[in-house]
Amino acid sequence: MHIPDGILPATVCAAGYAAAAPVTWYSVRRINQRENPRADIPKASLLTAAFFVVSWIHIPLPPTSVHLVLNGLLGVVLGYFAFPAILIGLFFQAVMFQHGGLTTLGVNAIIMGLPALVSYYIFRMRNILEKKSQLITGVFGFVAGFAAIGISVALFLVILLTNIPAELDVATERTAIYTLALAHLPLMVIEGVFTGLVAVFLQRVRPQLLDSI
Amino acid sequence: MKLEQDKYASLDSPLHRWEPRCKFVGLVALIFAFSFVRELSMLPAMMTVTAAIYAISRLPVSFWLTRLRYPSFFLLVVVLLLPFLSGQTVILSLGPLGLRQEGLISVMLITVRFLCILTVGLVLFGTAPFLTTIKAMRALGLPGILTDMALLAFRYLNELGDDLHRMETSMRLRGFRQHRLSRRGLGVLAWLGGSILVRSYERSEWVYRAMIVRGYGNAPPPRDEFQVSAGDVVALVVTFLVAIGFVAGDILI
Amino acid sequence: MIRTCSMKEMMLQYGQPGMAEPALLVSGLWFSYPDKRDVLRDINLKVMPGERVGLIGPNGAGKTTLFLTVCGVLKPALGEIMVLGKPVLNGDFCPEVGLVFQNPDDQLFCPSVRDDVAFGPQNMGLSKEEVEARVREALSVVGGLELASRAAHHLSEGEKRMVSIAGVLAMRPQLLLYDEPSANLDIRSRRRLIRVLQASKETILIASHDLELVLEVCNRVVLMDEGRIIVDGEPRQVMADDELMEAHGQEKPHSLVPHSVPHPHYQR
Amino acid sequence: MIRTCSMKEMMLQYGQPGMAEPALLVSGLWFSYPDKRDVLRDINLKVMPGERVGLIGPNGAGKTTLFLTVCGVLKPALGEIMVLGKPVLNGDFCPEVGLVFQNPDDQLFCPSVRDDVAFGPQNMGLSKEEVEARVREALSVVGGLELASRAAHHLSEGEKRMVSIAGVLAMRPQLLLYDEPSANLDIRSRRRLIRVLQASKETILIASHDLELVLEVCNRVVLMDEGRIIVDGEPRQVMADDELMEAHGQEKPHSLVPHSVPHPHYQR
Ligand SMILES: Nc1ncnc2c1ncn2[C@@H]1O[C@H](COP(=O)(O)OP(=O)(O)OP(=O)(O)O)[C@@H](O)[C@H]1O
Ligand SMILES: Nc1ncnc2c1ncn2[C@@H]1O[C@H](COP(=O)(O)OP(=O)(O)OP(=O)(O)O)[C@@H](O)[C@H]1O
Ligand SMILES: [Mg+2]
Ligand SMILES: [Mg+2]
Repeated sequence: MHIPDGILPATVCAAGYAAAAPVTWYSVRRINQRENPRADIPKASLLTAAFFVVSWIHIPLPPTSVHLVLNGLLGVVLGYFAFPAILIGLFFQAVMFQHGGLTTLGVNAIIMGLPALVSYYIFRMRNILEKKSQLITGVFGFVAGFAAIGISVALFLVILLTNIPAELDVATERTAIYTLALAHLPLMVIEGVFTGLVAVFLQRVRPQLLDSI
Repeated sequence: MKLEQDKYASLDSPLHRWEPRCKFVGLVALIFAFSFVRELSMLPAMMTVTAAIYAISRLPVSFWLTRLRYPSFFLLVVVLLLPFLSGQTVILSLGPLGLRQEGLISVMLITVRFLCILTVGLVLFGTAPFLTTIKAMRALGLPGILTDMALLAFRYLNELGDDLHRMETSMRLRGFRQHRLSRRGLGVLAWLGGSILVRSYERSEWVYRAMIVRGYGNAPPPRDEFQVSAGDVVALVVTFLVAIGFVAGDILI
Repeated sequence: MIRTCSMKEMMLQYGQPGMAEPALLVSGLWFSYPDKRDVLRDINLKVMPGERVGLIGPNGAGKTTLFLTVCGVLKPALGEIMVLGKPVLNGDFCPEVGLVFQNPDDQLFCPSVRDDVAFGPQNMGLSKEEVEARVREALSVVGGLELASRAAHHLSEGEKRMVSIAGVLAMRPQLLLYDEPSANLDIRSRRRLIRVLQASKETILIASHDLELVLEVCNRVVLMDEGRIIVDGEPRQVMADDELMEAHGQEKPHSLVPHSVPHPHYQR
Repeated sequence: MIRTCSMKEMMLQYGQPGMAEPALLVSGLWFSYPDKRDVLRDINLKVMPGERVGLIGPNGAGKTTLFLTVCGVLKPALGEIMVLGKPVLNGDFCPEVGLVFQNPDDQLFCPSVRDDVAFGPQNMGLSKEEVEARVREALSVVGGLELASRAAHHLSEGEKRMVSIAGVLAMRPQLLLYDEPSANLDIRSRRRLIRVLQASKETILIASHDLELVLEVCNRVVLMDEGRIIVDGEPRQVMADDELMEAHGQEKPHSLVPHSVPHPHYQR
């Protein structure tokens, strides 16, 4: 779900960078406001690498298998570090696997990163509740994961289809977006369930991971 | 999995010798100029410049071909779909489908732009150790948090990848098979993913301790000293001119 | 008796008709990684049921690689592997062979110890009661019954080792492969491990740099170097051969040195 | 002479005026983790320059925790730590103390060997030339000069250990703390490590389960258990005390057992 080089007009690429810059700046500022920002850097870095690795796990979805995007989980675990983490992850992917692209890095960071921040806010609402049972954690995890990937898919399709040089009429375009989004529904559900399950696992085994950063 | 980024980083060529900061700025400018191109008539020039750069870099063609494997799926989709979707001028009808001229033109534009950008990107990151390039980006003013994170994440990527590989092997040896999507299967994979997160979190605590014991943050990070020669600057100016040429040419034509 | 190992000799030694089926029979095994050639070169090995074989050799000798081929994870370039008379096919799940990894963290990924020990039996399709029975049995063998409901990530190193062994035992393998089982253990946990190994009835292979442990547990030792089997014989005899041991980066274990020797250290 | 350790005694023993400043002086040290109380209880320890002290004790005795407090990573609840006469303050960077971590992977966080060894000196604010000189010096001490441009994750276990030691040596610490330095090493690399340790001129503390190593390198041994120092004395004497060793989960090393003893193992 990464937009490659060459397909978007230069203006859109530039707009992507222009949008990603302030979000990065804001995230870095929030990180620097902590009492000891340095202490979290190794944590965030290793978790960034870990997310990269976890996204290599094959999830069977006959007849093929899929890789998860996990930007919702990333937001849940990393909070404000999520945006820089995604930026770095996308950069590695572009450079090492030619997945995504250098000119589209900003656009892709927005597509993946903004929803991650949204899911961070969603999951943080869990803190309002007194009791954090596994069920509650699971439900919040599901919603966070589902919402993040859902928003990503929507952003991706809108940006791609409105910029593709096909002169489609508005109605066709809208239908295409709806159909393609619907086709992603199973993937969104799997992402949500997976995010919920991991959140429950973390709460059982290392609850600090869910509220440390 | 192996990261083969640095396989040809120690070859010797003008591009390998180009000062990393100048190279970064120059080639990135060129990449963006390429993404600006919308005129068919600019494509030959673009391909010539790209081919010249790749030739000068002395990177083997096999490297380029292996790197193309991943994104070729995307190219295929574009090539197969766009000519039928885009434009009005049907030049060939195949039953209900019409091959359209505008679509073919945009396929060519997209494909060439894509390949040229990818190739220049390969040269940019393939002609110096990846770390040197990141340090050059730091020297160019990328925020410290981002470079520190990138360097650390890069360092542990292999380590964690090996962890995952061993864990998957141990699961397989205990009979875990994942042919179908099942509730239990997804749960087990979530445990696997969660375990990777927990392991890296715990390791990060030790890494942090090891860092502060050796004075992390005590002194500002060293200024990476890159030596800029006159030749580096000339190459940068030339690349800039080429990049401007593409943008101007595209606007004027 | 120390001898360089050849297939013919082994055949003569064990291969008479009427003898029990070998637990493991490896013949003419060659293996290469894509980026490293000939990591195993013509390995021939026959292990009879009930034997306890120590596999020693320097880093990179190919011990771990041999284990991974034996349990079907890696596909040999040449050669054959038979476990209890059945050929091991690459990629097949073979519950007769159990592998205990060097790092228990690679093996413990379930949220609780019970889940983890039950993982193998569940994958074998056993009933719920049967799984539960296997879990209790395996945990009691390693003395870890009271750990069942703990989270695996919170155990001490020694406990983790015991649980990871239980996870393999619960599948009732006939042939057990231990990769550096005493790594990272303190003296008490190591002693407990030695007891468990000594009491086990399965056929076992132990790859280890801990020669004292091999000496205490094994009745046969195989020395590997650079992908070959150099020697195969009685542990005390092999390890007492200074020249051989030093040539392959080993040291005679202290327990085989007849007298307490003075060590060069500063005396206050 | 085996003795339980008390501050007064130590003062009497070393504390006369005119003697050199102790390299390390720990007095009345208590430490708790948020979720684990009294991990260190009233630790008193005085180490003179040039001494080589082995720190032994079962898992969880508090050896690693003691090291982390000594180098200022953890803040003690009570007590004082002086290194070369200067108090160690929590959070302060104290290049006089070097800690070699148990797992080299944790310590080699820089992508290349050269970057890693240079990390400490750079943070000390040294000039570029000085840093480069230190890197060469430290790498040559451990015999790893040719590794400089390699990536950290492609090294063998033994090489990783040597590079992580070089990274600490490059800061020229007066006091070196080694946490289980022989863990995961094969016999050849362990021997190389012992040579490096024996040749080092700094004051060193070594926490280890490898008693043979402690015996070869150290001239003094401290036995810890449950956060206390149980005994402090001459290595061969402490380790020869079967009763004491067994009470604290240790085993007399084989090299101190006078004769080769038969081991209970199945004879073919
Ligand atoms: N995945 C791999 N790809 C390429 N080479 C490998 C791989 N795994 C191991 N090797 C190489 O194969 C050789 C044998 O490795 P192996 O791990 O089997 O040795 P070992 O005897 O188990 O050593 P150790 O005592 O360090 O565990 C080594 O030279 C190693 O570098
Ligand atoms: N971060 C932590 N939080 C809570 N408890 C901890 C933490 N680190 C260690 N402990 C506990 O403190 C005690 C002492 O641990 P420490 O690591 O110092 O022991 P050690 O003597 O180094 O043991 P080992 O031989 O296993 O390395 C143990 O009981 C351990 O479980
Ligand atoms: Mg091995
Ligand atoms: Mg310790």
